Amino acid sequence: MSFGRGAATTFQQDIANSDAILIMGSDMAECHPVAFRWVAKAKERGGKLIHVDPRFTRTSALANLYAPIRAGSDIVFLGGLISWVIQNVLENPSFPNYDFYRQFVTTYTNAPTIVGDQFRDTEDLEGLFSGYDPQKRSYDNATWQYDRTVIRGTDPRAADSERSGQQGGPQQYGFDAGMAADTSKGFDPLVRALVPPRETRDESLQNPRCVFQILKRHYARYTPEVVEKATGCPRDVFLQVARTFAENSGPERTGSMAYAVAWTQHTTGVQMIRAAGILQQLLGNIGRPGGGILALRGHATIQGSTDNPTLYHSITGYMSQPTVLKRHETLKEYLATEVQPTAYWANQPKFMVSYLKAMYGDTATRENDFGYAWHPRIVGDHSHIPMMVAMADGKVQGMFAIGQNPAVGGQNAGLQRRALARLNWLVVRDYFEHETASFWKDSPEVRSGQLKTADIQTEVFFLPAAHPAEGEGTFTNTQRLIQFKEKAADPPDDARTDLWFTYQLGKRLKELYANSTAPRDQGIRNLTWDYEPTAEEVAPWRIKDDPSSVKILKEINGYRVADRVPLAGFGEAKDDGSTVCGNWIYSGVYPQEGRNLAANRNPDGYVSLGWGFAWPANRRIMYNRASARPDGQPWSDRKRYVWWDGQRWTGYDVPDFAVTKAPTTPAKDDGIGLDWQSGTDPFIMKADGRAWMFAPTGLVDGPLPTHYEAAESPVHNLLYPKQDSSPAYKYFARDDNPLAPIADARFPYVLTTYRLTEHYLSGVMSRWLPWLAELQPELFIEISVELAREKGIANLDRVRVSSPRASIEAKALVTGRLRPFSIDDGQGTMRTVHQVGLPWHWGYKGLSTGSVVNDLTSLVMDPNVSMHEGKALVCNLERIG
Amino acid sequence: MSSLFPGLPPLEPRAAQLQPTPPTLPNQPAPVTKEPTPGAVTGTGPSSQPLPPQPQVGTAPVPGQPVPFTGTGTPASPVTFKRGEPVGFFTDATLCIGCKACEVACKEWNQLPAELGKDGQTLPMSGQSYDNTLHLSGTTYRHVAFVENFDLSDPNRVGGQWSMMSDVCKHCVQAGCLEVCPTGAIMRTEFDTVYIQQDICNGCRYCVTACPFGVIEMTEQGVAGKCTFCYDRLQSGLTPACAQACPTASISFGPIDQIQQRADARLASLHQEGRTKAQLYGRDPSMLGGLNAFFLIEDSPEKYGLPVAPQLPSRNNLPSGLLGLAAAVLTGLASMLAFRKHRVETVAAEGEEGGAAHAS
Amino acid sequence: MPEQHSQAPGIAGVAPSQPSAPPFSRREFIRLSGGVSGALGTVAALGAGVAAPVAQAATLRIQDARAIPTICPYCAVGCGQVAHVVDGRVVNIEGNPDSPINQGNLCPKGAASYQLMVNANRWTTVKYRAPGSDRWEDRPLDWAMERVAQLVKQTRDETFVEKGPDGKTVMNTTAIFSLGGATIENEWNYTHAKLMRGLGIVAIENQARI
Amino acid sequence: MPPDFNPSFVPPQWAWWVVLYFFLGGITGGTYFAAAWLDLFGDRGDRGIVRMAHLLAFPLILLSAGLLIVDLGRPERFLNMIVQSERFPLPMFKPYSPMSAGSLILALFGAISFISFLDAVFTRGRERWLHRAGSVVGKVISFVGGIAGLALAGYTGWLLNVTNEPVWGTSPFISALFVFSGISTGIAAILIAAARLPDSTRVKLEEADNYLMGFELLTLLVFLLTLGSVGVRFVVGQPLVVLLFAVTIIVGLLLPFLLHLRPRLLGGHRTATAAAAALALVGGFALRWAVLAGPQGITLQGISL
Repeated sequence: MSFGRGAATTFQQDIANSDAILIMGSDMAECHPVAFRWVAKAKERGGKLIHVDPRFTRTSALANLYAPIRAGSDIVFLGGLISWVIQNVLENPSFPNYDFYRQFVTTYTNAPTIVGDQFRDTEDLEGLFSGYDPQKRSYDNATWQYDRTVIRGTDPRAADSERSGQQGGPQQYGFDAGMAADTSKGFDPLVRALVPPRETRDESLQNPRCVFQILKRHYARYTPEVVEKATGCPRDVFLQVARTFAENSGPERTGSMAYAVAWTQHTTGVQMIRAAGILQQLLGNIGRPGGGILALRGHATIQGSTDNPTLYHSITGYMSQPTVLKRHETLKEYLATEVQPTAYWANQPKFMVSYLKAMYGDTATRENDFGYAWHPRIVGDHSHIPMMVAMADGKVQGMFAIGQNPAVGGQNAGLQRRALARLNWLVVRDYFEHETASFWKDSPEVRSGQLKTADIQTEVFFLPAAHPAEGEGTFTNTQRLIQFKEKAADPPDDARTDLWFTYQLGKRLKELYANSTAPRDQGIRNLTWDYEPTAEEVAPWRIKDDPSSVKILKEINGYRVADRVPLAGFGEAKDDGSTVCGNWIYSGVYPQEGRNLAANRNPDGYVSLGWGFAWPANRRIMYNRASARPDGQPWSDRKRYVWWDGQRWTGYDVPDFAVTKAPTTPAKDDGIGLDWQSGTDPFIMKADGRAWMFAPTGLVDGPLPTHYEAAESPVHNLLYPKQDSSPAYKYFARDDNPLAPIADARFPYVLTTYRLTEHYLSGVMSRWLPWLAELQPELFIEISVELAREKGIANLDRVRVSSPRASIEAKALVTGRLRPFSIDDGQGTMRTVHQVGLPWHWGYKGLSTGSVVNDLTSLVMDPNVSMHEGKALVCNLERIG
Repeated sequence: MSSLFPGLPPLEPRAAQLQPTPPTLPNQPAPVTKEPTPGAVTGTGPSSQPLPPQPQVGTAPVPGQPVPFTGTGTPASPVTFKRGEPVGFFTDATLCIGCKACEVACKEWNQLPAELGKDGQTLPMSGQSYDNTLHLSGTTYRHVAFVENFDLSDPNRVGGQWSMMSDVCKHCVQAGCLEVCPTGAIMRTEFDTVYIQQDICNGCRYCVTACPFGVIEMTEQGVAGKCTFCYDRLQSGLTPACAQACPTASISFGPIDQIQQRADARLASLHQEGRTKAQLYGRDPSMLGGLNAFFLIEDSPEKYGLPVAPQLPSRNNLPSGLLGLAAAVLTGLASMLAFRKHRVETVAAEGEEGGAAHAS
Repeated sequence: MPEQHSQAPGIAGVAPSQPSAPPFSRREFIRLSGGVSGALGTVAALGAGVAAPVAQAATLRIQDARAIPTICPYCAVGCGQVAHVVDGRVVNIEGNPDSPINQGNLCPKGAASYQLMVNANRWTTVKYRAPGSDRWEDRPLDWAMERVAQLVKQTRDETFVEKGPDGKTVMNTTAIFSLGGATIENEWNYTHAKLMRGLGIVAIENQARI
Repeated sequence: MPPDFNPSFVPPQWAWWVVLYFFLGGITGGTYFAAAWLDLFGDRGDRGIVRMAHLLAFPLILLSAGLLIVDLGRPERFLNMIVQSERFPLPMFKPYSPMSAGSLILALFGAISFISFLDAVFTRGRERWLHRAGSVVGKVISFVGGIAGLALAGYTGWLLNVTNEPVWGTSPFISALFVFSGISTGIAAILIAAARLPDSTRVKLEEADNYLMGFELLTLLVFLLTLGSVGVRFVVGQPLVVLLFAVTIIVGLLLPFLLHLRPRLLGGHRTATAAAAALALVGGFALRWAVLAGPQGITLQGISL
């Protein structure tokens, strides 16, 4: 949203080059101990580690500075930092390297860009942005758009600010213009027709409608005093964090940030990440070594499963899944709606056509829109929680649970277990008989008599899965690095890889539909499905019918249809049907027949371009053009990374820029794609080539991060008293999913959930392992000494924890690591707010058992990505013995 | 440099501290046989022109050079060590994140069982912070101690600390267990480590009583168990499992003089940072001749379960031997006296064998 | 090589040591241990003692193993691992020192990867629960695959929508839900999503939203 | 100030077999010692008792060794304490290890008591061969065996002291205590076993026993005092241990003393002697139990004392 690609901007090893590391929304040492290795290295070299977290965790234990905050108040803290940096760095010429910050912000971000005059900020509308529809609980972002000149072909920086034809007159660009374009020979004319007039800017950052001034006003109320009152973090600690982080940036120094699901699992999760992005832009910490924002993700290839999405809302390479909710009826409509003409995304027609070729092979032709008509559309939000709700209502008949355990890991897990009982069939693939597999015989609902086994008509299949070392293939880690793992042994007995399962299931289904002539079956009939292994591939193994993962990788990478020669990279993809490319961002991973760069294992001391393959194009730090000054030279010798050597961009990494595009290259108003951008625009995926402090598009809950309390909170919103919670969050109002109102006296304590080093997620891969189970043998609830005293709870007492959804039991772990907070209740009174923490790994099966913590959580979600809110809710406690 | 923090001086690159010596082990381990991967390539750099030297992150010795398989791990650059030269562990509590990777990696390599209840389920949690292992045992060779140090009267807990330390057998230069072992099962290896040969041990448990650190306990096989210092790995030139696994270099492994240097440097930098409570435990010969596994801690040793002044059991050999001897002499004399005194009477009564008795 | 096993020497190898503060450096001390035992042997009887270092051959259990590079199955850090294979069985999984990401390190979960594979609690055969039944039954893999394929087809055919009420192309079914994938290879994610979309199944989700 | 005991101690879980062994070992050593000293310093009237003690000592040492071996984690490997398994038959001996030294003492004592045993068995009703009056060889054997008996009785105390366990490793007087107690119980065993004891011998043994009990009482008091704070925690803090020490002092030492001085309390010398000896054995057992339980605690299951 801020920079253009939904992934970590840097690579883990590079943290060692950071002079300051701000970890927030993550318990990095506990959840990613090996990534924390690089933090420890940075510390050994003198780097400062700052940890901001509701609990004093194993990460805090190693921090130079620990700032406690109340769960859910992150944007107040970040907003406070942004405000402090604007005041004390960007508007303070005496701050060291003042010029650097000004130059970075002016040249590389949209800070100077002027926003349309219809825009109203939360300052003006008491906590809401313009365009809000209270009935729909959603925004129309029309008023958030840039101000644009109507004059084309002139230098926009010299142009007067006349607004574009969007507001009146015949539309000269956009959807209709695109649809009118002749695409019989290719989609370039369509893309060209979409190019808007250039946006207006004020390089002095003085225009009151420029992003910088909007930002400054927006965050003015996030003062250190307010931070202290709303987050509970003592003011001097906050100021120390601000100073430390700011003083460790600049041309000679860089600071990095790391976050994880403790940000994303909020109704304002995406905005928290955005706030971090803004802070890093203000401090010039993007695209540079030791800088960036590292998303610490939780599953071995969760990045890969987002890139090759087993996610309803997108198809490969972050292209939108066709939907009936937008103008996507034909391929042309789809492209006219989706293509971003003034960024690298101008090439999307090539990627889309090559994707369709990968789906339907030779049957996809220009004449039939490359089979676009066969491709399914989505009709709404089909994400996890809405699907489980639909299931609970009997609208879902069949389900695959492949390496996932929603009976424990799902929110409001009791609801999800009850939903499973309404399925006709359920296929579970895993290692152990986990809670989802056996919900019909031993779930709490069955044991309590709420459900009867005999009444549950679900046909359940447990298919044993293979260990990752029992099959080959690639994982994409949190730094976008695609790594190939070899097969070490055959899986035992009937255990098979998931790839085997899907491939064999596909073969059977293709067989079942082979003779159908119904239009609805053409998609599956025409689906290309040939991944038969070669004789050599299966020669060493007992299992002879595993598909060839290399063949699949080659399809993902792409190849020329005519001679099946692999594409060297996504630059070779075509929109005329002559190339197949399953996932354009992965193109280049298999650049020649027999060359699998994911299996490349030649590390070096630093960037290790020879180890694996990082998308895109093996770049390790994205937007690394920003590691050089606008003139192409490194900002400093200490932080050199990628630079212009006179002929080309060079450096330690693959430049994230057109390799021979000189820094002096002017922007071409009549160009499309990167031609439209100048030689100083590092963010090539963005429509204006710049990082976005202000996001005119892409977000449904506001262009700027704004603090709202969690959906359930013990206090009102101190910053915007008229708007307690996010105005746009998604919520399923149902009897089995009640929410506590703000400041509900029945649930006075903040509850946050978290993970432990010793366990893994819903516990399937840890609770059955004796070596791990013994290390954290039971569910516990962390309670501060003060709260324990207040509630008469002693260490190891059994405690009942209740939320509006459910109540569970846990053993008390009374500790000084948690502390009470003194918080303004949003109405001017300071009160003590207690927090408790529950790790959520447990269920009722395995060697180590405990209540399902997710029984407590609710179905309330971030409006952008449908991520639930698991990190801040409310609860009550009582001692049971 | 930030004015807020006087700051650590950047450590010398490890390569400067650890002089690589050619491996001298006769028994090199199996190298990773890279499975033939189609078209593995080298040198995929962005440009063929020579670049300025890369900043070095972490460990690799030379940019662009593959990291050798053997002996890498933590800390940093490839650790080279030789037979006949002492090696050791330096466990730095200020870098420990309490992840317990050392505990599991040790159990994995040595194939040790978890400590579960009779029903196969886990035992109850201890309630002592995140420590559920609690102590070293015959099947737990690494144990991470968790010490919570927070001022509970201060709601803001200013200066609060949570420190963790991975405990292990100290492999003492003067080892109590080794002294007392009556079967010779406990031996000193060519790496100066202390090793229990479990196929010789007969389970007398004397070593259990002798260890000043409470390291040794019995296994289910009836023999004594403790850290082997991965003797098998050492002999093959491999880093011990715990040190290799440790993510934050809290456990450093290497030739003893090199890790002592590392420890000294680390201590100095912590002191410079103002963390004056930091101290080395067992680094100097004053403690049992020096511990081959020594520690950097930031609190008093007892907090981590370490004795302040560990002693060899053999310190008692002399006093108790002498007292026993004295008692034996006294017993002999007293008995002699008693027996002789009454003997006179009986001689008077029977009057025959006096001469013979007096002959002694 | 030294012999297979050796008890630390008895009388012959008795070496004394200094009860406290040895006047020798460590290195000298160790040398002393081997050498000058006889002279001070008597002291040893009542003083501290340390046996001389001896060598014993330990068998490395991965000595003749094939080392297969693999990736840790747990979190997204992407640590390199090496699986050691003897006679077709994995006997050990440890961190790959070559990997620039972890350089041989692992966390406790990664270090336990071996136990995820070799685990008495692991189920390795197909289990089937019939509707309303209270128990698992064993079934052949092939039977289960055919049954699942039939169920997918049946549900899809019964619930497929070609056009929406507004006449827009839909071409989907929302009655089948596929969940999971973030711990499974990219190739699986790609092909599974391809198969699902080929069938018109659009409710595809994984742990990215957890 | 460092604590008086090592907080990291781990009790070895030496249980009943070892208490019994320590007890029996003392008796065995004491028995042979008394016989040896009677052989050396006694008279013709003591010969019967000497022979009886020789018949007693060897079976007792076998029994003791059996207890010791049973208590090993791997009993089949008990020989590893005597010889080097891989360099058979080189002896396994570390003089600075009480356990190793103890193994040697056991072996030596076993050998000597075996010789004396054979001598006693095969000369039934006749003049002894080796231990005949005036035999220098006999005297040498008795002398060495007597010393070995002392060592056997006392080395267990030394062994306990050469540890890092609280109580055991705290006071070096434990070895002296075990010497006195062991020999005293050995004499008590003779006094019981030889029901028809010549009065002359009985008087000698009782007098020696009185000396030893006196020494033992003194040593025990010194031992308990020198435990200091460790005693407070591991003795005073455990009621059963306090009780056992009380039994040791009152039942095992004071009462026998009284009975030796005032045999009429029980109606006559013979009864009083037997009773006193029995009480002394009870005291000896209580002492071993009390000491071993100190750092290990006492549980009712008796698994770990």
